[in-house]
Amino acid sequence: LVNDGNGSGEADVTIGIVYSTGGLGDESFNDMANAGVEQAVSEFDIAYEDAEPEEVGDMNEMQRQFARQEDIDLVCCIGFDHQTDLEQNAAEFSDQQFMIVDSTVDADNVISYVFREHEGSFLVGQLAGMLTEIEYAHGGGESNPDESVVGFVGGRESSLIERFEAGYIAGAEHAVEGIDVQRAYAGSFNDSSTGQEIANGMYNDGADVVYHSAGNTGGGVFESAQSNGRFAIGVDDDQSISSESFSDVIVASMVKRVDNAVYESIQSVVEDSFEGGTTNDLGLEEEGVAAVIGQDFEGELPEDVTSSLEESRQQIIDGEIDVPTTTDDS
Amino acid sequence: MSGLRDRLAGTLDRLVDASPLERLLISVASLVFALVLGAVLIFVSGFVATCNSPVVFIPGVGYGCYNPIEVYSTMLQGAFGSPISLGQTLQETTLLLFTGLSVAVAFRAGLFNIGTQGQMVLGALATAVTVLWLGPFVPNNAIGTIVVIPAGIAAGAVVGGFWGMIPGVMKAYADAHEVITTIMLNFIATAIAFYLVNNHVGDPSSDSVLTETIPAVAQFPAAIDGSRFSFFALGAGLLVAIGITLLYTQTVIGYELRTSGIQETAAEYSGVNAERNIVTSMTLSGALGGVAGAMYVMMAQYRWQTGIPSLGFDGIAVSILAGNNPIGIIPTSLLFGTLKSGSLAINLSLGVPTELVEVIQGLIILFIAMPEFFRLIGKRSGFGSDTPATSGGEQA
Amino acid sequence: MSADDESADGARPGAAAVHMDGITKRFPGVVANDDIDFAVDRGTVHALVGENGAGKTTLMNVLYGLYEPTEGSVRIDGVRHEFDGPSDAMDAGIGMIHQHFMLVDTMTVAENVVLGNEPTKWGGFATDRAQAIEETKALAERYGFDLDPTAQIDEISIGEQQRVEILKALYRGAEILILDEPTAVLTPQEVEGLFDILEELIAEGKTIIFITHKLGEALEAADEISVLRDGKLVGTVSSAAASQEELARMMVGRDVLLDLEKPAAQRGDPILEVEEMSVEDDRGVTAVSDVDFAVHEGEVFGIAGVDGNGQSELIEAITGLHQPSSGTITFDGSQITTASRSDRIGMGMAYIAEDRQKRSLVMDYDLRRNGLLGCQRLPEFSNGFRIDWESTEEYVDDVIDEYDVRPPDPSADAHSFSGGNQQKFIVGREFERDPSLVVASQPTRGVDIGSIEFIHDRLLDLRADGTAILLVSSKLDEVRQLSDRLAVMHDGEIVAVVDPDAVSEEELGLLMAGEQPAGITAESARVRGGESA
Amino acid sequence: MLYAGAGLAVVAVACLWLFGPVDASSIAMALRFTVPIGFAALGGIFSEKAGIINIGLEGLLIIGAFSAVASMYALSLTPIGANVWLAFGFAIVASAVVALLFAIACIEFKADQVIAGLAVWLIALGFAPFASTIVWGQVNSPSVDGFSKWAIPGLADLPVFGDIFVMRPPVMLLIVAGPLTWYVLNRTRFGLWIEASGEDPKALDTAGVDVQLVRYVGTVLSGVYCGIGGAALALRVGQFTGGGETMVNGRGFIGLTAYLIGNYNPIGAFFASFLFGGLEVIQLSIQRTSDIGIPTRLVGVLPYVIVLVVLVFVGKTQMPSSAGDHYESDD
Ligand SMILES: Nc1ncnc2c1ncn2[C@@H]1O[C@H](COP(=O)(O)OP(=O)(O)OP(=O)(O)O)[C@@H](O)[C@H]1O
Ligand SMILES: Nc1ncnc2c1ncn2[C@@H]1O[C@H](COP(=O)(O)OP(=O)(O)OP(=O)(O)O)[C@@H](O)[C@H]1O
Ligand SMILES: [Mg+2]
Ligand SMILES: [Mg+2]
Repeated sequence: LVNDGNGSGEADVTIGIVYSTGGLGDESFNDMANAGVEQAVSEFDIAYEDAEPEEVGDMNEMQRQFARQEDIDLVCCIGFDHQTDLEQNAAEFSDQQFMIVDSTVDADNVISYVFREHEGSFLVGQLAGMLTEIEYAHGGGESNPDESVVGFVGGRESSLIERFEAGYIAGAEHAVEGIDVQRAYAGSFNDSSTGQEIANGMYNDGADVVYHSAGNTGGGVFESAQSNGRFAIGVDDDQSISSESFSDVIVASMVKRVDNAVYESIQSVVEDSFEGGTTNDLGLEEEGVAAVIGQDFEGELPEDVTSSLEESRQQIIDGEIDVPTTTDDS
Repeated sequence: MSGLRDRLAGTLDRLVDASPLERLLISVASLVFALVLGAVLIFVSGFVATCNSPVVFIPGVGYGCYNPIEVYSTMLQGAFGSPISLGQTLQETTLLLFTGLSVAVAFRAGLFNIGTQGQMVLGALATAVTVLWLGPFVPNNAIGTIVVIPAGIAAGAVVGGFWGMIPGVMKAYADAHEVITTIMLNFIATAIAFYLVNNHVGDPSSDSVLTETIPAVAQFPAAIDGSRFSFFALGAGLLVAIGITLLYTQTVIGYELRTSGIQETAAEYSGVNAERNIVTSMTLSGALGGVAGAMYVMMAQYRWQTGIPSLGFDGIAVSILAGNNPIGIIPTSLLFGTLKSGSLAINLSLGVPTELVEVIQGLIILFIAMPEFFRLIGKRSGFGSDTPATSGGEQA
Repeated sequence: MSADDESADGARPGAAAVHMDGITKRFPGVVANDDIDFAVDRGTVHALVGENGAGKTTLMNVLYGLYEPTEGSVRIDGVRHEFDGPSDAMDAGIGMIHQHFMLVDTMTVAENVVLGNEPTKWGGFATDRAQAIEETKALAERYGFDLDPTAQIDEISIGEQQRVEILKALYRGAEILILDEPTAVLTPQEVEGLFDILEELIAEGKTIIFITHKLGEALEAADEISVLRDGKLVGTVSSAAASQEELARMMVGRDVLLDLEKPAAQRGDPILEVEEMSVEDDRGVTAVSDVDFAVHEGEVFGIAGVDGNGQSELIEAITGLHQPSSGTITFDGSQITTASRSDRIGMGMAYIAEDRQKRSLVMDYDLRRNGLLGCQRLPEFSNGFRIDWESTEEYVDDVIDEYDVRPPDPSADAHSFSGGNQQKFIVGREFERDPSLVVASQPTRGVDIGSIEFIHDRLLDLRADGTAILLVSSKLDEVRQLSDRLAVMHDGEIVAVVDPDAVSEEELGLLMAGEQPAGITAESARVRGGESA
Repeated sequence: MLYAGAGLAVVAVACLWLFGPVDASSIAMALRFTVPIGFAALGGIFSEKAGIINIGLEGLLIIGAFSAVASMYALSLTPIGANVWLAFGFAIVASAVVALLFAIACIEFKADQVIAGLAVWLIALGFAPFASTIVWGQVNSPSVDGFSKWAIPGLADLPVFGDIFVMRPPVMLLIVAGPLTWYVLNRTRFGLWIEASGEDPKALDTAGVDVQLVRYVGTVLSGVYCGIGGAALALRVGQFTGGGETMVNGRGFIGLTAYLIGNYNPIGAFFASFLFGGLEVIQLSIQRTSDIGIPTRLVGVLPYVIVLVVLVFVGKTQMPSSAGDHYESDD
């Protein structure tokens, strides 16, 4: 759909953006990307067209449709599922500029943005670990110090989601030796009711905090946190804002600045500074990922908790803590 | 369940056997009705949707975002506007041709194979794995292609055929209704394929669940550059369509397959092993589903990746709209190919959700399923009047 | 609702119980009933006869409110009625027992009896099952039926099912009972039982109309007989004054040879020899226990017996649809015990199956494709791979006109033909490829006199040409007339092989019932001995 | 077959015990999973026993789920305000209306039931996300209020299993619906008519009952039940997600298979549905509590595999002999 920044018809730059299959409204990944474009639209004189693939199978053709269009200056491909298609299409449409999020395509007309989700996940894991140890109540939730249990809910198994999981476990372990980290996958990014039941199970087993990396399935996790009076941790976006109605239980979110990535790439095109072939590997240091405290919990967390989070953040940046990217060793 | 079997077979056979002209009229009418209803849906939803360039304003109702005519014309534009989009359309057409034939083969034999989707998914995986394994051993030239592509198709056919054989056996020997079993097997197939690719045969270097890209020798030679469509694939499809027509109209085996599916007891009377024939029909149908998968991998996607489009289900619509006539499937698959490739265009340039096309396909199936609806309309409006109500079901 | 009020009120004394004036019923393309005036007096039994498609069922369906007449009116006890459906007819005291029973197999006798008029409790919400069973029992006792109200329909015999149908009608307060071909499915003994019941009902002051193809029955059981032909009422005669020949003439419009005279058998070599064969049915129960017999060229070997005494299994074993559990079958000198069905067809075995709509025809195929059924691999129809449609169509065309199949339309689907015409087509298809053995099972079931006569003639023609014929029929008169030797089956065994002309219908009836009438055994033993030599 | 169903359910509970361990919360969870499946199953029984095979149950669930959330959303924009029960009602009506249209197609226009049912599914699968995109500009709805839990007085205070009796209304409805459906089918006139209409419509017709009417009611009831099931699913989470298979995610088909396993007996169907609910709980708790990385996708298809096994080995289901068959009383 054509969205024109300032209605004034002719924009000097046009962007094509292909989302990932979760679709807009996941209140995380895709919405973040969209936020990035919207921001660019509000700041530069640009227009954009976007496409929501129903299945991965649609991505290739959507990329190509944009790539073919003369007036499109940059094609943003949101999500690792785009990688293989983009490798082929980048080669074929060598004078079209592309950007891809969450995967690397080395072609000199593609900028790649990858994130070290495990780093951010480490911090929220540590937060979860610390919260379940102490007696803490705020907003809609409270923790129970007797049991050291935290949970992780994934969408579908894949090595990307595994990075979230691995970082989270490491963080929790870092906070509490031998903590019980319950993990389960819903098998779908759209099955919120299963997400809800998984979280219910975890809270019933004494978990105080559950972190999700499951797209729409995560909605169920928040719902469950609220009805069980426990805490949850959001992903990708500051979900205490994007999912306002659950801000009283979303103690933090592992924010992944997809919006920045998209914005930057557009900016580089607008300012003719587009450097194809580069891969931006964004972690805590580059502020590509961050553990953002939920809006209701801003300044409400115990001092020592926030300070030790800051500490670990620094240690990770300094390489003193090495965060695993797979769960094999756990 | 055999009670249902006979009746279902009866109704199916009537779908097959209504006089050709009548069938044609019904198909066209269904298409028209579905498109009109779709247009209404588009227009109405246009008033709910928000957009910054409305096309109409109705006082009291508000601004409408979509103009059905524009939507359909954009669809056509998107399907045939350029050589590339034409290629895209023909590519979809080819794939639908195979899934449609897969469904039709079963239908003709009085069996309702809803499992084409699953047979295709597994067939596609078999093809990908086979050609990936075979690739390195063959010269990277036409010779290689001549070896690898047939091998890939064979692999898809075998695995798809096997997956189709399962419900065949269940129906023939345990009297389990194929509609139920094939639906179940679709879910199972998708899960198995996902598991295999994710945990075993997939490309470990990738975050997504997919196999490596198949070697160039295994890719159908593209006919139009900028598109992956291949005339060889389409040609193969057309040949299969003709072959199946001959099978069922001219050969003893075809006659026996069909009899077995429609009325098992009579088939036994005529001296054929009905059970074995039911299995054969389903296997054949499954094999075609598998070939569709092979074509998808070697012409469209160049790899197996989770989230294979629902070509199998679309195949049901394609086949039914063609009255399950293999030749009729040629135009209907072109029609659905147009809808599919046009759907991207309406989504991109008008923001109309692609799901619209699914709704329209569903409507087409619905209308096709009730020929009586049009007969009545026919009667009301005078022409095509009293066709005696030999609608089998109510036989005294 | 109890039986005896309802239709009585408003009744005009002296008026006929049923009076149909100028009934005409048109269907697309057919005039099923053509200006029929039809009256039945209260307390009498009235028989309705006529060929297939004569309009009997249609006329009764009109009376029962299933069909609305195109023209004409119906009076019950002199009161004019416009029936919008069976329920209206029931309210007027009419009950109908259809040609094919209208019973739900999965429900019990009582449930079927009360269906639609269930006694209820708790303000009509729940059915009162206890009361339903009570009422059914009471009603059954009153008319002297022995029926278990709690038995499930598919567990009871045809005869019992028919009684349930009658109870159903009575429960709804039927004063006038219509029975469509009630005896077609019954054994001689059961038929007697039915006629006793009818008398019982007449004694209770009911009025009865029954449709039949069997003129003998009509004469025996009815007070008056009406004859339909081509939708018109040919006439009504009192059974006292009428003869079979006369009735037949009225029905067909010409003279009919009721008992055909058949030339003496030219008995040749044995074609089919069955030795110590036993067959188990699908449930593994022994249905046929070691039977021996042989069928010779140029003879008709008949098998009589009450349905379900192993005839079907015997036939299926011979035709190759079912493997015998022991024993041997020899056909034309060669062992075929394990030969496939298609081999047997190839060797010249023709088969008219008892259930034509399930076996011998594909109901959704047109006659052309049905003509190929079973022949598809024979050289004159295909080369084993490619079908020779040309010769198939020729074949079908002359079957259609040789055997006078109506309508003569090879492209019409089988299910659009009447049973009689379906049967003529099948007979034609099987006979025309001059087989050396014909296995004919119930070849004339539910077929009208004209067609029956025709089929019988063809059978005898084949016999004259030296074809061996194995005939199974539950119609006694048929097997007796046609057979040269007649085997009687009871409980899976051949209890006797008799000379049909030498035994009476009663003796056969006893044999079929499993008893040994004096004098029969010797006879059969002789014939048998003649066999095993 | 009923025993097969019950037996399997016992197995389920036994497994819960092994892996759970079975406690109030896991049983309560299994019940919650059972709700959409169970209602689809019970609804399916009504229409198929009446003679109309309804393989569109999945589609009806989707309609129910979507319209529940859509109604909540719409209501919140009106002065009435978002009222869960009102939305629940609208969802039931919406699904029932679709079922009615399906019935009209099958009865009035003699549609092939299987194909028409398939169409219902495909249409719903396309329409729900389509409408979401139109209304909310995305396939997923924003979150709305859902049902809140009720504690059953007395029972809820039981020592160990008390938690089971703190449930959302739909769960209670399901627990009532099972036996109630059985009663209606086996002990009322209507039940008798339903059976006759599916087994031998002509017999029912000649007994003076309007077969078509019975079939309409049966089919619409399947819509009502699916409306409840779908709405319950969506109003539990308070969101409709329309991506992929939508949030219904095959539950309608599992329901279909549940009543086959239960052999058209509502109680059997209920137990079979509960079995599937239990299996889900088991595989999730195995995931949660053990480190053995079981392939969830494979465990996820267990229900389907079980159905195939049951269809083949446990025995043939006694499908109503006139199901799938048009009926037209002459004249
Ligand atoms: N439902 C129908 N639709 C169209 N035509 C019909 C229908 N029922 C009967 N007919 C026509 O009416 C004629 C009379 O049929 P009917 O069944 O009354 O004959 P019948 O005397 O009962 O034959 P049978 O002795 O075989 O029962 C038939 O020849 C048939 O062509
Ligand atoms: N629904 C229908 N539509 C059209 N024709 C019908 C229908 N039902 C019956 N007929 C016609 O009515 C005629 C008699 O039908 P019916 O079923 O009464 O045959 P029947 O009584 O079984 O005859 P028979 O005694 O020879 O078996 C047949 O020719 C058939 O074509
Ligand atoms: Mg704790
Ligand atoms: Mg009749």
